[in-house]
Amino acid sequence: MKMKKFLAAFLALTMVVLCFAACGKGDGKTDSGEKTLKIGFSGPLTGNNAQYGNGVKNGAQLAVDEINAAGGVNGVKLELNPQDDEADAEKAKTAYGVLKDWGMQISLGTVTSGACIAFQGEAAKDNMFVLTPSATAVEAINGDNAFRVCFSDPNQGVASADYIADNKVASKVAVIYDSSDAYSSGIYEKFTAEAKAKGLEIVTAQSFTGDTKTDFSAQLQAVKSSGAELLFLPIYYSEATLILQQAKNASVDVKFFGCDGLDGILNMKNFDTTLAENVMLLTPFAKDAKDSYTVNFVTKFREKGYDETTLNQFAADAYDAVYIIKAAAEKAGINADMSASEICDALKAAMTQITVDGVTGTGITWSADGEPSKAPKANIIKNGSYVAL
Amino acid sequence: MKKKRALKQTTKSNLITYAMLAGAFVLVEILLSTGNISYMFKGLLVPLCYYSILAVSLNLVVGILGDLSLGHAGFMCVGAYVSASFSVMFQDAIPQDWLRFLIALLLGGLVAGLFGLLIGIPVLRLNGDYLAIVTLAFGEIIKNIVNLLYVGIDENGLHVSMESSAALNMTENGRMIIKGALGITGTPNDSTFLIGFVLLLITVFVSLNLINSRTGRAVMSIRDNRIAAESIGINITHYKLIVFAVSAFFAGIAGVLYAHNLSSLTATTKNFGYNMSIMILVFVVLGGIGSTRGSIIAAVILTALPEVLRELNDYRMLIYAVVLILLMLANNNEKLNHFKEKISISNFLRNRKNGNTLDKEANS
Amino acid sequence: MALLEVKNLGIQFGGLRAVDEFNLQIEKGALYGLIGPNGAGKTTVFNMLTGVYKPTDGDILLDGKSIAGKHQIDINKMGIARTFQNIRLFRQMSVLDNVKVGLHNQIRYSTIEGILKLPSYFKKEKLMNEKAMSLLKVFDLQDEADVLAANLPYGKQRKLEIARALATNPKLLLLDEPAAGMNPNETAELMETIRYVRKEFDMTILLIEHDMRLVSGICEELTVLNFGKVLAQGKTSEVLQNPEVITAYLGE
Amino acid sequence: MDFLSYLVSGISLGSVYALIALGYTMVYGIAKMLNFAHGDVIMLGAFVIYTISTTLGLPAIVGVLASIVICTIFGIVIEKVAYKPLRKASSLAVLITAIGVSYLLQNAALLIFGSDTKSFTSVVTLPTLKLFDGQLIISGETIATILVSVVIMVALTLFINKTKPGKAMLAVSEDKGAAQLMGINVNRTISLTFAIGSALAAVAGALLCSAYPALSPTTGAMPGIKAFTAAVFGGIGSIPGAMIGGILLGVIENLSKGYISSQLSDAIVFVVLIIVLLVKPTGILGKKIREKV
Repeated sequence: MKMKKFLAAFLALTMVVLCFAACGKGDGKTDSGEKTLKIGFSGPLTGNNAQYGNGVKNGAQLAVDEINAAGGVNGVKLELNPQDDEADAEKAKTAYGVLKDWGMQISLGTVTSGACIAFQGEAAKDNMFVLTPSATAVEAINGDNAFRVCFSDPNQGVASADYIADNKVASKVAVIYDSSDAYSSGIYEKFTAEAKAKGLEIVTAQSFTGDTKTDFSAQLQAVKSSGAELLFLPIYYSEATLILQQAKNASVDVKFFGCDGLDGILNMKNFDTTLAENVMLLTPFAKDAKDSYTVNFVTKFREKGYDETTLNQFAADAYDAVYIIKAAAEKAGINADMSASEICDALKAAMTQITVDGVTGTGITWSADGEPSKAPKANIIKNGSYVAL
Repeated sequence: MKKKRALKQTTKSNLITYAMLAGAFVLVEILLSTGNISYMFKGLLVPLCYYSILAVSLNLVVGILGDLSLGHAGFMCVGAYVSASFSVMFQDAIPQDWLRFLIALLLGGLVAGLFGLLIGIPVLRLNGDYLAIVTLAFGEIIKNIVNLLYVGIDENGLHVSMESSAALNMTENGRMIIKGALGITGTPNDSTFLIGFVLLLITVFVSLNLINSRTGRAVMSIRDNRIAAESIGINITHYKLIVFAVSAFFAGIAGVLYAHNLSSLTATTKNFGYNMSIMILVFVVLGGIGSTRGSIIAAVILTALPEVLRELNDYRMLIYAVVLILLMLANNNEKLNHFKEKISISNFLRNRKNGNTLDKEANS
Repeated sequence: MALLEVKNLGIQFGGLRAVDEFNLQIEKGALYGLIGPNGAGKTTVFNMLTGVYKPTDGDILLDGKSIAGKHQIDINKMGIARTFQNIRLFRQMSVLDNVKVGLHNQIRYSTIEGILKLPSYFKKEKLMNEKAMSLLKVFDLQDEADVLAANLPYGKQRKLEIARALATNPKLLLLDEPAAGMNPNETAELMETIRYVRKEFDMTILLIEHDMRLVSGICEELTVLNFGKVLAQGKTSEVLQNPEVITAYLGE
Repeated sequence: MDFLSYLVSGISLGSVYALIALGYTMVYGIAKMLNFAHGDVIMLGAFVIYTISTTLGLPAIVGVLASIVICTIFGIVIEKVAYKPLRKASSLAVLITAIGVSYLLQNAALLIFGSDTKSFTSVVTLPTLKLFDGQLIISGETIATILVSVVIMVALTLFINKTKPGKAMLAVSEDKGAAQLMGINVNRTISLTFAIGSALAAVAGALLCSAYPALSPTTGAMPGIKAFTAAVFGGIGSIPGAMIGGILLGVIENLSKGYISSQLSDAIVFVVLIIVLLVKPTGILGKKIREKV
C-alpha cells in the first residue's frame, strides 16, 4: 500500500516534470510555417489590475494587426504573445520563462513596475530587448536593453509639480497618496522634492494603504484644516472617486490634480462624473482628444470590439510601443532569423536615433538610459470629458 | 516485538519521503544536464523548493501543534526583507557569493524565528479562532510596516525612517536599501535549485525528526488534548513557542530564497499578505493535515499545475476554495471515512491480524 | 505523616460555594474513595488537588509540602497524576505514544538532541519504549501498542488513561470514575488491575466512583461529599451504614 | 474642531463596523464558529443592490429588500451545505471551511462582476447635517447607519430575550446538548441564527457601500476582519458589546489616522485587538467561559 502510494506520488511528479519538458522550445514559426518576429509580454490579465493588462494586450494586438495587414516589419509579420502575471514579480519571472520557451525575440516587458523589475532582471541576463509600455518605476528599465514609452514616476512627479508651479495653479498644495503602492509613493516623493524647489508649499501630505482605501474622512479633514488650495492625487482612479465624493460631502473646497492613474475615472461604472468636473490630470492619453493619432486609435480600437474599459492609457502606450518597435526595427534592419540578442543589440542602438509620433505624444525620442523625452499632456475634465489645457 | 515494528513503520514512511525527494532531485538533474527542460520549468525550480519549505513548516503549526496560523507569509516577509537588505548592503563588502548568501540565510531565518517567538508569546494564551485572527493581524501588521520602511546607508551609517526617503537625511553618497512601498531592488540572484533543494531537505529532516521525538510527542499531545497534556506535566507554553519559532525560522528561510530569486522585492497582499498565507494553508490541507510528504506533493502540484494550465487562471482561486471546502467535508464525513476504511486493503489485512492498526500516515 | 493532607479546602465560583470546609487525610499506600451524589463537588475537589482550579480557601499538603494554587504542571511533577471522568486521551496518537508522553518528565532529552538524532536520542528512546511497554503489559494493552488511541474500545481507553497517569511516576493517583460505562465483567477486571497497581507500584490511590460494588470492594476508607460539604468520613463499611449517607446518597 | 470632526467620522465608520459585528457576534455566540465568510456576504448583498438598483434601474428599496432575501437564503444554504456537516468536527476544520467559503464567494463575484471597482449609488436619502457654520458635517449615511445599528441592536436584544426562538438561541449558545434535551431543535435554531446574521449582513452591505461607495469583490474582506476585531473588543457573543466595540474601534482608527499616522492606522487597530485579547480575552462585555474538566 505504502509502495503504491509512493509510486502514485512519484508518477504524478514525473508527469508534471515531463509536461514541462515536453512543452519544450518554440521553433520561431507560425502555424502556416512562415517565420515571424515574436513579441512577448506579461501583465495582469486576471485579478485586481486586469484592466491594465488587458489594455496593453488589446492595444498591442491592434497595432500588430495593423502592421501585419500593411505587410509587416521589413516584410516580416509580427506575432504577439500575452502572458498573465497578476502584477506579481514571481509570476512575471515565470512568464518570462514561458515566453522564452515560445521563442520570444522582442519583449514589451511587463505592464506593472514591480513585475517589470523581476522580468527585466531575467531579460538583462539574456540581452533581450525590452520596451515596456507602462512600467513607471525607475528600476524597471535598469540595464541598457530596456526602454519605456510612459513617463517614469519621478518624471510624473516632477512634471506635475512643474505644471502646477509654472502655470500658477496653486501655491498651497496638499497630497493624498497610497503609501502601500510603489507607483503612488514614487510620484509623491519626487513631487514633494520638486514642489519645494519650485517654491510650492506642501501644507499636508496624507496617505492611506491598500487595506484602508474606503474611508478618507480623516485625511480630508486634515486637508481641509491645512488651508490647501489644491489637492494632488497621485493615485488610481477607483480611490480617487471615493475621495472626490467624500470631499464633496465634507465640503472640502480645493482644486484636484492627478497623474495618469486617474485616467479611467470617467469610465467607472455608475460614477457620477459631475464629481470629477474641473479635475486636472497629466495623462498621455485622453480618448476624447481630437488629434488624428488619438481619433484613429480610438476608432479602430472600438471597431475591433474590445472591452471599452480597456481603452485606457495602457492600451495607448502599448499601441505606441509596437509602432516604436517597428520604427526601430526598420531603422536597424531587423529580420526574423536574427537571435534575440542580435536583435537587442541592433534595436538599442536604433532606439536613440529614432523620433516617433504616436497617440501618447509627438516627437518622442529616447536617451540611452531608456527614458523617453516627450511633452506631458495636461487635461482638465469639463462636462464629463477631457479637454486639453 | 511490537515496538520494533512501530519504530520501523515510522522509519519506513520517513524513508519514502526522503526517497521521493531524492528521486525528484535526480530526475531534475538528469533533465537539466540533458537540456530537456523548458525555461519555464527551470524558472519554477526554486519556487517549488520554497513553497515546499513553506508548506512543511506551516504543517508543523497546523498539523502537529493543531493551531491555525494565518500569518505564515508574514514570517516569510521578515526573512525576505532582512536577508535582501543584508545582501544589498554587503554586495560589495562580501564578494564571495556563497558566504554572503549563507549569512543572509541564517540572518533571515533567525530574525523570522525571533518574530515567531515574539508572536508566540501573546498567542500562547489564545486558542482556535482567536489565535487564527491574531496571527492574521500580525501578518498584516508586518506587511503594513514593511511598506512604510525607508532604509538607507551612507558613510555615517544606517538611516531608518517611516516617513519618506527624504527624511533619511543622507549624504550625497547615500544608497537606498529599502524604499518604502517600492521595496528592495537589485537583490543578487543567489538562489539556485541546488541550494533550495538542500534547504528543503534540511527542513524535512528537522521537521520529521522533531515530530518523532520527545518534543514532537509533547506537541501532539497538546494538539490532541490540552488539559490532559497539562495534567501529565507538559509545559504548553514551552512547546508552543518551540513550534512557532521553528516554523517561523523555516518560513524565513523560504523568504530568503524568494527574495534572492527575484530582482525586485515588494510586500503586497499577493506575496506576503493574507492571500499567500491561505495558499500555503491550502497546500497543507490538500496534502493531508499533519503529513509532511503530502505537504510537499501538494505544494509542488499546486505551484506547477497553474503554470501548465495558464488558461485556467481565472478559475484557480475558485477551484482552491471549492477544494478546501470539499476536503474538509470529506474528511469529516463519517460515512465516507467508514467507507475509506473498508476499501483500504492494508487496513483490511491488518485488521485481520491485530485489530485496528495505527495509520502511521500522520507521522510521515 | 499522611501522604496527602487537605485542610479546610474551599472554592467559590461567583456566588456559588462549590466546595466548603473540605478536610481529608490519606496515608501512604491507602486506597481511598470519594463518593457523593452528582454535583456534590467531587470532581471540583480533584481539580483543586491537581491545580486546574485554584482553591479560594484552605491548604493542600503533599508529603508535607503545600501545593495549593500551584500550576498543574508543577503539581504533576511533585507527584499527583489523574484520569478524567470524560476520557481525555491523545486520540490521534498511538497507544504506545500516549504512554511515552506520560514519561515526558521521567526520561528526558533536549529538542536539539531529538532533531539531530544524537546517540542519546536512541538510547533514551529505547529506554522509553521499554518502560512504556512494561506499563502497557500491566494493563494488557501490549498488543495494541500501535493502535490509534481513538480506535481502542471504551474499557481499554480507561485503562490506557491509568497507564499514562502512572507513567508520570506519581506518589498519588487520582481516578475519576474509572468504572463509568463499564459492564460488570470489565468492572471486576478493573478492580483487579487497581489492586495490582497499588501492590506493584506501591501506589496511593484516591478514586471517585458511583459503582458501589467497586467502592465497597476495594476502598478501605471513604469520604462522602454532599452539596460541597463532607457528610461522612471513615472506614468504608462504617460509612456505608451511616443513615445520613444512605438517605443522601444511596437512598436516591 | 478637528478633533470633533475626527470623532464624528470615527463614529460613522464605527457604526458600520458595529453593524457588521452584530452579525458576527450572533453567529459566534450561538454556533461557536468564526464565520469568515460574513464579510463576503456583505459584499454579495451590496452587489445584489447594485445589480437591481443600478443595472436594472429599480428603486433602491427594492434592491435592499431583494438583497436581504437573497443574503438570508445564502446564509442558510452556506450553513446547511458547508458548516452543518462539521458540527462535531474540530474548530480547525470549521475555520478552514469558512475560509474556503469566503474565498469561494469572493472569486465567484470576481468572475461574475469583474475586478473593476464600481461606484455604488447611496440608498440613503437623508440630508447632510451641517453644524457650526459648516465646520462639522455629519452625512445622511452616518445618521442612517447609527440609527439602523441602534434599532437593530434593540430589536435583537428584545428578540433574544422575549421571544421563544430567541430564548432557544440563548439556550443553544449555553449548552447544545442540554438544549436538545429540552426539546429545542438545535439545527433549526442555528439555521435561524445564520439567516438573521446574513440578513444583517445585507443591511450592513447597503449601508457600508452607501457610506463608502466603491464596490468590488474584496469590499467585504477588510471591514469583515475589522468588525470581527470589534466583536472581540466588545466581548464576543454580547450584542451591546458589538455595538460598543464597533464604535470604539472606528473612533480609534480615525483618531490614529488624524493624530498618529494615516499609514499605521491598520496596524494600530490590530495592535488594539492583540492587546485586548491579552489583557481581557473576553472583551469589554464578554462573559468568561470556563472549559469543563
